[in-house]
Amino acid sequence: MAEDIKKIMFTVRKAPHGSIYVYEGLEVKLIMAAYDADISVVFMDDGVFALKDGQNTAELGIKGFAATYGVMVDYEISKIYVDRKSMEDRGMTENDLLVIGEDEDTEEPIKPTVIETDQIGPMMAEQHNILCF
Amino acid sequence: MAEDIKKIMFTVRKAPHGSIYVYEGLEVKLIMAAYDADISVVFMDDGVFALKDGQNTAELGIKGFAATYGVMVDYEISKIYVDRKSMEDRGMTENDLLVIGEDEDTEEPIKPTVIETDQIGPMMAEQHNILCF
Amino acid sequence: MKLAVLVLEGPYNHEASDSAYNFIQAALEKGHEIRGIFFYHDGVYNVTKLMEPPQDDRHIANRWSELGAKGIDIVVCIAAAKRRGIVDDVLVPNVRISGLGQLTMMAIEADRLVTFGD
Amino acid sequence: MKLAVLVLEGPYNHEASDSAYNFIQAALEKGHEIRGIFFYHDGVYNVTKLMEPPQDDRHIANRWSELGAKGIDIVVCIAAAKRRGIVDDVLVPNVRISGLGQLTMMAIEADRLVTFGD
Amino acid sequence: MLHTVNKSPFQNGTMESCLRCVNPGDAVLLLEDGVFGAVTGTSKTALIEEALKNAEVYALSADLKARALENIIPGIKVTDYAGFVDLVDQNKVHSWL
Amino acid sequence: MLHTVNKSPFQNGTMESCLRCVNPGDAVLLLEDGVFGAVTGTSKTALIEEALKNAEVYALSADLKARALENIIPGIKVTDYAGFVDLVDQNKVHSWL
Repeated sequence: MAEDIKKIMFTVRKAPHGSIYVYEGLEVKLIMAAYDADISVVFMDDGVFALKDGQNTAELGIKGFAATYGVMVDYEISKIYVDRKSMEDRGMTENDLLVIGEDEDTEEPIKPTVIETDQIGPMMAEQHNILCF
Repeated sequence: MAEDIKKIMFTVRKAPHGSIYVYEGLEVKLIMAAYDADISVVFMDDGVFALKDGQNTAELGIKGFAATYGVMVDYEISKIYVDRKSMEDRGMTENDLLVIGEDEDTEEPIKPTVIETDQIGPMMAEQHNILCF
Repeated sequence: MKLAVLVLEGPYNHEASDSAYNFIQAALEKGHEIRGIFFYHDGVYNVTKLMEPPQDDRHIANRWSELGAKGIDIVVCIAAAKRRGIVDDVLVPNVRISGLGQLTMMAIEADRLVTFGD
Repeated sequence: MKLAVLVLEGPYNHEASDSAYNFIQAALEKGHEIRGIFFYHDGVYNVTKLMEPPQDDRHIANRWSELGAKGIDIVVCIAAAKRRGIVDDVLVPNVRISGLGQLTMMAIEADRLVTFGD
Repeated sequence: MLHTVNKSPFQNGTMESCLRCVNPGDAVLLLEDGVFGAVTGTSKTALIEEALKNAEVYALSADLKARALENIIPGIKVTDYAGFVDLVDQNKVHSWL
Repeated sequence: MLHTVNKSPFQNGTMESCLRCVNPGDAVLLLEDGVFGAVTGTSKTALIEEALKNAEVYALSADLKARALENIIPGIKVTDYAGFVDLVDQNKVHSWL
């Protein structure tokens, strides 16, 4: 990757559906992916709920967006991390996570990468800029 | 008080200044006081910060409203309660509370009445309607 | 029962507006009377006709307007609306701007007042 | 430094808008360059000329417009604005509606991007 | 009394504040992000289990489905908007915003 | 790194989440309702005292005055918007919204 490519991180810390932050935040990620930037996304705190498989907003009468997460890898957003501690507090395991795309060669489903909380601070420190939604 | 006077309670649970809920909520109380209703206001959780004496928003450049609380009794809103537990958690004592008016006869300053958390549920149960802001 | 509903958050941004709408629909289906719907705080943004959501999404202002067309009194607080730029010119039909006295009357006259907000 | 500011909440309703303004004023006084200000989520409500706050209160939209008059690029997200009824007709002067690509460029080109929201 | 809670208990103290004020026999309805409190095996499960000894706890089905929440704490009653209306019909209500 | 926190720690978990991710030597700025965390003698004081062993903690004066907060935890530095700008100049920033 060229040296002048800027590293941009997104943190997703809010729950999905209760507010539009996660939904409109996703729109930013998709647009930004089209530019020359090295994008990573960290889901932590209530943001981990956004990655839960099987969300269905039909009965609420609002648009869902879990399907869009399912093709994040196609948008070349593949550095997707989820905080283990946040998941554990919320009774979630890796099995609960939705698929974010599939491997080009093997067609194996790709899931977000589970990380430890103490990895997040150092990851933040090496970014050019960080957005929170 | 006539039997058909409805009891309306307000709960104030949000911190002042960070959002407009407390400020615009105060406007509702002042208007409602002009109608035939038996009004009480309970400050709890971060809402107790709204009753802190000495607030000064000049440096923020926003309008304050602590002065209006100072004349609540003049608006005939005198049933003002504050939850002791919420104050204690936040390092507040009765001395920190602002004055909400003065006694008509003695001109003694009147402060909000400190109550215990277990009084709040029963007070709620006897209301006609309860508004939260 | 005679029901009043208070909405404190703006459309799309918070689920409150959707919850209120779904709740009111269910109450109407059960034959309850809606004494009124009052928009306060950012709730006043719910009824601007200028909103243009994506084609495949719900149109929140039009939904409220349709409830108003059924004869439900839908009131936007004038003080909250002025501060936020919601004026008569931008309202959807069947909605009116008025004062907090209207909320007071709803709180007194309705058997139940349910609040949706953040 | 070259600074960009992202505002995610509406005026008056949340302190975010005031914090952002006070922060930007302080940055200007120190001679920093403002690469741009971007309004997203309910932040788009910050720049409607229809707002009419009480006489003794600050006029948030006019404040932003004055910053725009100084040459600072102030951008409102078109997708967020359409959904919420913020259109060209209601904008204060010196502010423009554009796409999220503008936010992307700010995030890449500014040395620092500071976000104010809820 | 009906108490409604619409905030995630993992990020916000509202559910705990509400449960401190619940009278014996009151009903608590979890809706919007409040339904995250309805799940078993989380750091907040014990709080709701304790509340269930004293109160009726409901969770709104539309919000549960939107969030793909399935392992609901035994004793919590899942209800829909019609059930929400009935709860309001039967009780005075306080929305813990 | 500069971390900004704008939520009351009494109602919201954001301050605790932030403090879990602070690197040694990082700066934390409390602003808006976040300044409620800067006060001594509260149920959250110990949390900030612990953070002070590892990080610089600042609180925004305009927000402290608006809320009449005076008994600030020793070690916290009170700063103004100009100081906030300097902190941003010197550090990458993450806003914990």
